[in-house]
Amino acid sequence: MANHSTTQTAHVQHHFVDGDQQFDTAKLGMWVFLVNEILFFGGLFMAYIVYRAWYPELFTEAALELNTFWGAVNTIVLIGSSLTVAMAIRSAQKNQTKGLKINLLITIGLAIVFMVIKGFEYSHKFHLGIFPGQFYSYEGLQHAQAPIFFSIYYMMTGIHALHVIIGIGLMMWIYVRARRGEFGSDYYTPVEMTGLYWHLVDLIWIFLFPLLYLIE
Amino acid sequence: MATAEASPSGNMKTLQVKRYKPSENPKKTYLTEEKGLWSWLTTVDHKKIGLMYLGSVTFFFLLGGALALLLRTELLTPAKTFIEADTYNQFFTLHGAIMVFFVLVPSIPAALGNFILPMQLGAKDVAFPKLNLTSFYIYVIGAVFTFIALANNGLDTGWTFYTPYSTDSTSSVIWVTLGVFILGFSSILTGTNFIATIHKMRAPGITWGKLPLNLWALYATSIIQILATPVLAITLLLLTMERVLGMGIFDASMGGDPILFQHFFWFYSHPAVYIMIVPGFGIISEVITTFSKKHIFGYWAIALSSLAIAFIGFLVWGHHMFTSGQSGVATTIFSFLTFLVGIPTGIKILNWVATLYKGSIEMKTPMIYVFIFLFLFSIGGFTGIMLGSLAADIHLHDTYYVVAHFHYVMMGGTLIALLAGIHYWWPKMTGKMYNEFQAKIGAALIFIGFNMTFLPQFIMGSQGMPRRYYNYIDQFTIFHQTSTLGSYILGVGFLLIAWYLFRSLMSGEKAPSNPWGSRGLEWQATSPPDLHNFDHTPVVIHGPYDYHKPMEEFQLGLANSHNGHGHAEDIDVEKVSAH
Amino acid sequence: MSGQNHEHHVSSAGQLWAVAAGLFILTILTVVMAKFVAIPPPFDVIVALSIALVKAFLVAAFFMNLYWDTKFNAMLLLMAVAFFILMVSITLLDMLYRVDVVPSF
Amino acid sequence: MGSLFDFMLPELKSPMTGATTDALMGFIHIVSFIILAGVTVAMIYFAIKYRRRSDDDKTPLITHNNKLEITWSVIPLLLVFIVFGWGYKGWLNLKSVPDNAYEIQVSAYKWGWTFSYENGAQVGNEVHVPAGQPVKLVMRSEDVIHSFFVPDYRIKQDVLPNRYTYVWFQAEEAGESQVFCTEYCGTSHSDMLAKVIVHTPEDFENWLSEQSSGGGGTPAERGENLITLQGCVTCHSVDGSQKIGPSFQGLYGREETMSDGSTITADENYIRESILDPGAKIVEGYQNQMVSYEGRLSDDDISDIIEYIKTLEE
Repeated sequence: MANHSTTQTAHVQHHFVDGDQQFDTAKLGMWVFLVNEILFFGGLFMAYIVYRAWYPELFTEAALELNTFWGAVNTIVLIGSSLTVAMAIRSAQKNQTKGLKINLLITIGLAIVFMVIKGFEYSHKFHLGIFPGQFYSYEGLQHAQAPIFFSIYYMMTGIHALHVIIGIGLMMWIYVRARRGEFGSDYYTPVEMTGLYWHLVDLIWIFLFPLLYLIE
Repeated sequence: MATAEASPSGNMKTLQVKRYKPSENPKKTYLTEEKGLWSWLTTVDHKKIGLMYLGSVTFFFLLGGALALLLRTELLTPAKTFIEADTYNQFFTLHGAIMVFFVLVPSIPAALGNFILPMQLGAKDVAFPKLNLTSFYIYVIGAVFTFIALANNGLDTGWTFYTPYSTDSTSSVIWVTLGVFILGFSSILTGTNFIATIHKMRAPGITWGKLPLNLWALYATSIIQILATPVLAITLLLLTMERVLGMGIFDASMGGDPILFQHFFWFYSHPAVYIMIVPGFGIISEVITTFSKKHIFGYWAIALSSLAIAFIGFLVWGHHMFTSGQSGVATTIFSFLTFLVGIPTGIKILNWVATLYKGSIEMKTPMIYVFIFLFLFSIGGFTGIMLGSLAADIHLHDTYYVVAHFHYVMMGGTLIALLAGIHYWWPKMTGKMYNEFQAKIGAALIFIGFNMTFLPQFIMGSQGMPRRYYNYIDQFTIFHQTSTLGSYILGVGFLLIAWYLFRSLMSGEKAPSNPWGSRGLEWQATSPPDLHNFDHTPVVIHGPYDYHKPMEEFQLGLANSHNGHGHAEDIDVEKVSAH
Repeated sequence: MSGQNHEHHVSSAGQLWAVAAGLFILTILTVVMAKFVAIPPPFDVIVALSIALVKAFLVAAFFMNLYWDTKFNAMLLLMAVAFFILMVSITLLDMLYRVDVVPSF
Repeated sequence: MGSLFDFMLPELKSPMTGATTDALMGFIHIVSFIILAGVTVAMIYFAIKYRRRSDDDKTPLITHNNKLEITWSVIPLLLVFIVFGWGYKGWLNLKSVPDNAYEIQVSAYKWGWTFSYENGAQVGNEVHVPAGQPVKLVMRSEDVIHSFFVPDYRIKQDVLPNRYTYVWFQAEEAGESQVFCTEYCGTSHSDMLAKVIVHTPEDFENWLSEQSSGGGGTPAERGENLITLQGCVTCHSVDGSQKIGPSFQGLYGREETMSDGSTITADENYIRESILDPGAKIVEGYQNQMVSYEGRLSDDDISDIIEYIKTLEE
């Protein structure tokens, strides 16, 4: 709004007064976007809750097919990556470009570990014939509605995994920009926004893990 | 720093302000500063993006409208008039899907809202201009997907995609659901952008109590957009997966439930109705005050009722499902809550009528549309009460009564409000005036054609004529024929509007900066506005409806805030207290 | 506009590590509770979800900085959760009560 | 006024189900018309009385009036409460089937209706009913969702593929009424019509006995065959004796306590569910040892079995 400002610097876009306004606006926008994400996953949670209420014994039996150990490992991995993202933001705030880059790399690494474990879980299930919906052909669990549970399982974890992949992409982009030295204590908005996104991905998993793997 | 002190949330601050009178017919405007197709396609200017949306919405409206005329022509006679049943089913599906997803949802917020919102805030642009352009291209990609479906088997499920019909249908359901899925992100991003903009980009002095009602309406709309649209996205994704993988969640034979789909769908699609109508309310508030030259009656009642509608609108979706076999408990609660949403709507109507009292009313075209709106939308509202009451809805559900009801609300409401808005802001957007006489003829044709089309539908609906019928029994012939005739008049009306607006664009008289004498902030910019809207930072001392105060007190800006390409006439310097 | 929080909160490394440690412990706790402690239903669900809620609070408040941020952002998060609960609970009113009970009027 | 409503609504032929609807619609129409006329007249009156006389017109500053706001919030609120209560009452009546209702099974498919009678008679797209007696239609769909609508009776109910829904009506005089399908179901949706043909009770009895009973006897007879053929009787007795599963005798309409403590009245939907998904609801004191009969029994078979179970009274 004001067209003049003494604190104008390169990263402040023309329609903002100063960097603070830009940062606050971006953060608000990001939170509004996260509200979307929550309701987007909310739809899946609703399908979960409805069918769990309808077929409770199915969910008990089917949860046994999921590997709690690897689920728990993945939870730890994701929480660890949340920690490193938070550390990355802290590094940026303190002008420590090296720390920022290292933390980003660890985060990307942990995210990839998460995806690899997820991949093993999926391929194990595919091997058994646990496919979603009408392709379900597993002999070990012959509940009439078993395909519904695994449809919900694959949708929830699949869309979550898609978010992890998008997160990896974002983090690589941030890393490249960090290498160019674009971030520092006066400007780290994209780091913070990516961090918020990544924490949300973690947040969703925190609920997915007990609901899918633990309840029996 | 003056800018920091000018925080609207701050306490009383003394600002250095100057009087800036907008210059008439400026040479450099957002339309002339950058030229050529490429400058439009790559622009991040909210005004150009708004106009691109307006263009796309108009295109889709003409497409959807043409489909409607074809449908009405087919219904001239029972059985086949000129198209087959399958074609007819595809046409009404596309008419519905195009009008809802491609016209009504983006019409006011994305087209007019994009243009007007930053100007009413005194901002240079929306909070995230690049995101704004991205939303437009997402809209385009969504449209492309839908066109692929059109070229490839079409779509015959009805715009509601009810399972299990949509999972069995042989038409290209997946292309359309993906198209609408993508489109949803456009809507989400626009909503996100507007909320951030309204919160963080207000010019010095614009407190929440001085926010134009148009922005309160857009704010309420944005809240619905961000809360409801993601659920549509997941619904359509689940439906797509149901078709691809046979997921079973909505499939009765696998233990799923088709009614659950309806819950998913209406959780978005009922609030979506308010995404369509609430921004219309905003336009009505702006136009009615300008042309009565009078302070709005019940500012807070109107502002807060928008938010109330947005909230209660989330709790009533089950009234689309009274006959579906949902549980009696749910039916009862949904019916009760449905009536509650009628109250804030009624409050708005009565406040607008009260605004007219002792005003100085000038019946220019936008004002005529406001009167048409108040009449048609009231009918839409009352028939909504009818449909909300359980016993009556059992009889009327899925008949032409419902069709007439939502056309009175969506067309008589949203579209008439959009026309009011287009005529109201046309001089600001284009810098040209339109032919007032032709515009009034156009409004009259629309009013007559509309009522002739849809009033008979109320009667045949309560006589029992079901909707989505290709064939009908003979007793309904006379109603259908009247309705078809009315739709032709309506079509002529829209063509006339297109014609004189096109003429205005080509050779219209040059518009003054404030042709209607409005106190709104957007009218303190030049017509058409500068690339950055204002050549100074506007300072707002009075509310947007303070018609009892002289115009000069609305033409203020921060002293020394030229942005280089401004050319305001400095009149004098005052010291003003802003809070 | 701006002006409320010129100083962005910078968490100390110790704080972040403490939060993460808490999250790790809670993860192990929830697995132990589910796998090795026999809790009768429905309390197993309640325990698992309570632990998940505590973890979610830790992430949102400290990793996502809501604890130090403007209250409006926290309100947005709560609003999302509230609307999710509304959506589910109203849908359940149908899904769980399908057998028509006809109360007297 | 009365003739106006006759113009709006078709002649009411089932006052037991439609009288409330008609009265309510009349009430809403009148009240709406009065308010609409008031608003419109006020608008036009203001537009003329306060038309702009010069560009320098001064308007008074009237910002709000809380008393007025409360008035025009509370009065409509009371009105809509009346409308809600009235509509709810009418709807409860539509949902409460009289005990002596004559039952007909309805099967909807793309694009037609089949009506089955207790004696095995099956009729397509024509439902014959006796006058002066409540008739209950128990409906299911073979494919997608359909909806059964008779404007003359003011009744409508969606017909679903996964459970039974029902409507009832009572036609008072012999005659005909139109049935529409009102849930969009594809190409010939608009031709998915049927007629309700109302006979005097004597004519109805004659008509019914004239109908040759369908293949293999009445639905109940076919059901009796089926439960022997499918081996149901190995676990479920028909004479009330205790076997692996609950006895069929007196099952229909019985209140059963489930293993999770809830109680359920055994109706069509419950029996159908127990056949297709035996584990869904287990009666207290029994184990889930039954396999699903999905794919082994057609929907018609299940309806026949239910009909047979209904005949097994205690």
